Amino acid sequence: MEYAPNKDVIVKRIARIFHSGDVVNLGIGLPTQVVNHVPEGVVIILQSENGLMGLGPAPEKGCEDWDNVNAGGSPITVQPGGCFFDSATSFGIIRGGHVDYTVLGVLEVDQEGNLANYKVPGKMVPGMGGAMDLTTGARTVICSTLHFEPSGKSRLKRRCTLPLTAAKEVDLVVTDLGLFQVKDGHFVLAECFAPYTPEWVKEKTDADVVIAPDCKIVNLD
Amino acid sequence: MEYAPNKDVIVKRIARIFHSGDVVNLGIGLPTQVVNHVPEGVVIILQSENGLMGLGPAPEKGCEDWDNVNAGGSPITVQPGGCFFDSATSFGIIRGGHVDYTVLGVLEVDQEGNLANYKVPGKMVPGMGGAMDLTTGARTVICSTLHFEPSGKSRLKRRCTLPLTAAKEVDLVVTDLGLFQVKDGHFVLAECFAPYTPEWVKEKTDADVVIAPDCKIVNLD
Amino acid sequence: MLEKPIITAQEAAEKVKDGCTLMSGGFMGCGAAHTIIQALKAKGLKDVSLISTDTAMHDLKTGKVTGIGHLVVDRCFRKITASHIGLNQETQRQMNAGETEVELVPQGTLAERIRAAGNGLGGFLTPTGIGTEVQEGKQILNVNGRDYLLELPLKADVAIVKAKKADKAGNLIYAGTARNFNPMMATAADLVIAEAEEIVEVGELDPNHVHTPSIFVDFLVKAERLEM
Amino acid sequence: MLEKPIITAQEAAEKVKDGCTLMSGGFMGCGAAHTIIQALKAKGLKDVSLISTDTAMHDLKTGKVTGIGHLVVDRCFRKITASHIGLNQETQRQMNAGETEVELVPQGTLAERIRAAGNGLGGFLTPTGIGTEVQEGKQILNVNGRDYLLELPLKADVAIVKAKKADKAGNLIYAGTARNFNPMMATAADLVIAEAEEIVEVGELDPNHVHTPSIFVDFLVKAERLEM
Repeated sequence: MEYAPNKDVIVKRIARIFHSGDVVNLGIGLPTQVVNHVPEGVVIILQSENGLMGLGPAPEKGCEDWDNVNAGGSPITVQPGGCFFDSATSFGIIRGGHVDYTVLGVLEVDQEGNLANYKVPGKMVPGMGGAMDLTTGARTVICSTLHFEPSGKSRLKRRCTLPLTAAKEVDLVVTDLGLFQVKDGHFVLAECFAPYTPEWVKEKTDADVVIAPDCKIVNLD
Repeated sequence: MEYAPNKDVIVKRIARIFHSGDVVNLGIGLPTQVVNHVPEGVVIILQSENGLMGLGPAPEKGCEDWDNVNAGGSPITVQPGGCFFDSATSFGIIRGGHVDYTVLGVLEVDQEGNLANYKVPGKMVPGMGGAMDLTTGARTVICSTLHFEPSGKSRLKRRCTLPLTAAKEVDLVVTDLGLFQVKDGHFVLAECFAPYTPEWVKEKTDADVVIAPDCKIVNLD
Repeated sequence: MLEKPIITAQEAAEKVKDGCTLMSGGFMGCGAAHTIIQALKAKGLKDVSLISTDTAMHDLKTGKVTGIGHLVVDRCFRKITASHIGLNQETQRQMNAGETEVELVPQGTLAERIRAAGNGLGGFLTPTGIGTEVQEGKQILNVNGRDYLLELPLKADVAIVKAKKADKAGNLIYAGTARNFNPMMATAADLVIAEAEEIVEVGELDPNHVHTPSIFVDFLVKAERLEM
Repeated sequence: MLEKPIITAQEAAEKVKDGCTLMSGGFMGCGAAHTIIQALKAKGLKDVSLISTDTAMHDLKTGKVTGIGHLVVDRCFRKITASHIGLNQETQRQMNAGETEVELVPQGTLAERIRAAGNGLGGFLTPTGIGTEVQEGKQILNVNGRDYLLELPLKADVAIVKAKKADKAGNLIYAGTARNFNPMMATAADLVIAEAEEIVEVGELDPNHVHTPSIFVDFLVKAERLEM
């Protein structure tokens, strides 16, 4: 079996997790693209940790309002029925369990549910921003990542080696190979994305993977 | 010397303590009347702990807006430049030291700066309301009280016997006999109100009173 | 933005179960959900644990009752957590007679405990209550030379709050001092029912002026009774 | 209501002393007091300890700098307390070279620490950071079976905040996501200078829509530079 990185299947699969009314925070980068794949008829509410409920699409060029930006500092619009608040309130919403899903990027994620995504000591220290509060506070923590590093190593680990963003907070990991639940100290492969096979995924992952008895093969193309 | 209770001198004297720009919280009852005696030209800002900065006078009869009440539940107006906030913010303002003066009523106050004004066990238990936060948080705590109980006993004590509203928080006590500072475990009589004499006040007070070397006789009529 | 169900006060009252913990906004009746309170009174409620800044008013002489005081008079509560009960003589009577458990909490501490529950904090350190009966049974921590009480979060099964305006998504705007405890309570209960004097279409409220974001509100009720 | 002095950005900059602790509102430059920041840059500032959610942007390739990033580039800070410095390459360079001390704080914890200082709390318990490097050196308390970090208040000598509208008394209204850290910072500094795009007469703002009450603001500056 040959592996070709495919970010599309990751965001497509995550976008199908939500139900109407869910409050969702999408991290910068890959997670942001999830919003483009939410099925028609499903109305989610996007929270932006810099102080907004009801994040809308980017404005047309020339229509930017620089008082309205997302957590990456890019201009955004507001959905009808959205509202603004200060950062203490915003993280009160996050920490208080009022955000249903947070979707984050990954440097490493391990079978205990630990996530490392904010720091490579000595190399890259951007700071945790809101990621630690989001992983601690959101009801369901979804990690989105290509299954393999450019070097070919699996990003799903037995044990993270980088400084942690969150300890034992990860619920789901969606890669371009499949959807994994974190459970009892291992990854449970609940869905395997075609054309890969559960056995191949298990073999290529440098962590303890249990193939769920009802593991489905899903085609997301 | 004969004693006649006189609430007017208490509120008149307290009203002269403030400077323009001071943020003041006036308790229900006697303290509320202080506002009527603030000298012309002195502009204070009244805070109401139920969520208002810039408390104005009571509305004319028939003009009550029942969304706007004071901490006693009576209808009020708002000064131009006033604003509303929730109770957490209101007590953040109080606890955070942003209220310059709080003026409260007294059941007992002692020479250590302890105040009891919210509870007579078994008899009267209204609850502390905002009084504990106000005495802890306001920069200067002023107690306003007739000097004597109806029984003739001094309300200024060596040691409070009732449950405390605040421990060692009282700065000033203004009675109808004089103005007292709480200092180093005793009351310092800084001003004596005519027609009383400092010696008479000291003798009649059931607490350690030191007459300030520069104690003034003040006529407030 | 999805719209929230607009229900009757009677339907709202049915959602408040006997034995639950109930938060009610309002300060001496100002900013209380009077329509829902009357429906709760009509329904009859038992064994509820109430969290409210006060129990509004009940004057034994005149018989005048306001706000949540109506439910006190009907003996709906097994426990009342409040900062002030001084203007409700019936609450005091029930407390002194041992009929109702009353826990008195400093008003600022009460507001902050509710906020802590809604904001996912495990507690906070306040100087309020140090050296008083309020400190009994609580942990005291010294930070930078000053003593503080560790106060814990306070949450509820249901909160009834009262707004001036709501949009159909559930965003709320309060008026004047009727705001008081309502915004914190809306964050700290599993089920939040908001009574509003006016319910407008989604998009009609200025997003800069919303006090309670829509996501906190589960059901809307149109206010029909405004007096205290 | 008394009016607050309206001063120039240069006069404001003079009030920010070398060696002080400075809070600056804004998120990636959005909602920062750009006019005052430029005056601080012109004045030259030394040895300041900065508290800010981030250090805005500085791109080494394009040379583009925004918000408080202008002062980072000028080496005004001996210490930076922030949640994110990822978009300012100069901050990272100074940190890695040991030229500037950088303390990274989770964004929600940072907001709450500033609020705690302004609200007179001695600290608060948060689950954020448990099991990470953030817990190092901090007290862990267990409440109802869950571990929390005790986080302490954070205050400053001076805060510069940015509002959309102010009245002459100092009441502030923010716009959109430009609100961010500004309201908390306005409560947590000894001296608060507010830059506003528009300054109106006392009484022109709706008292229900004020975000920062006037009593927190010491001086007003009319905004002249709006770009990030």
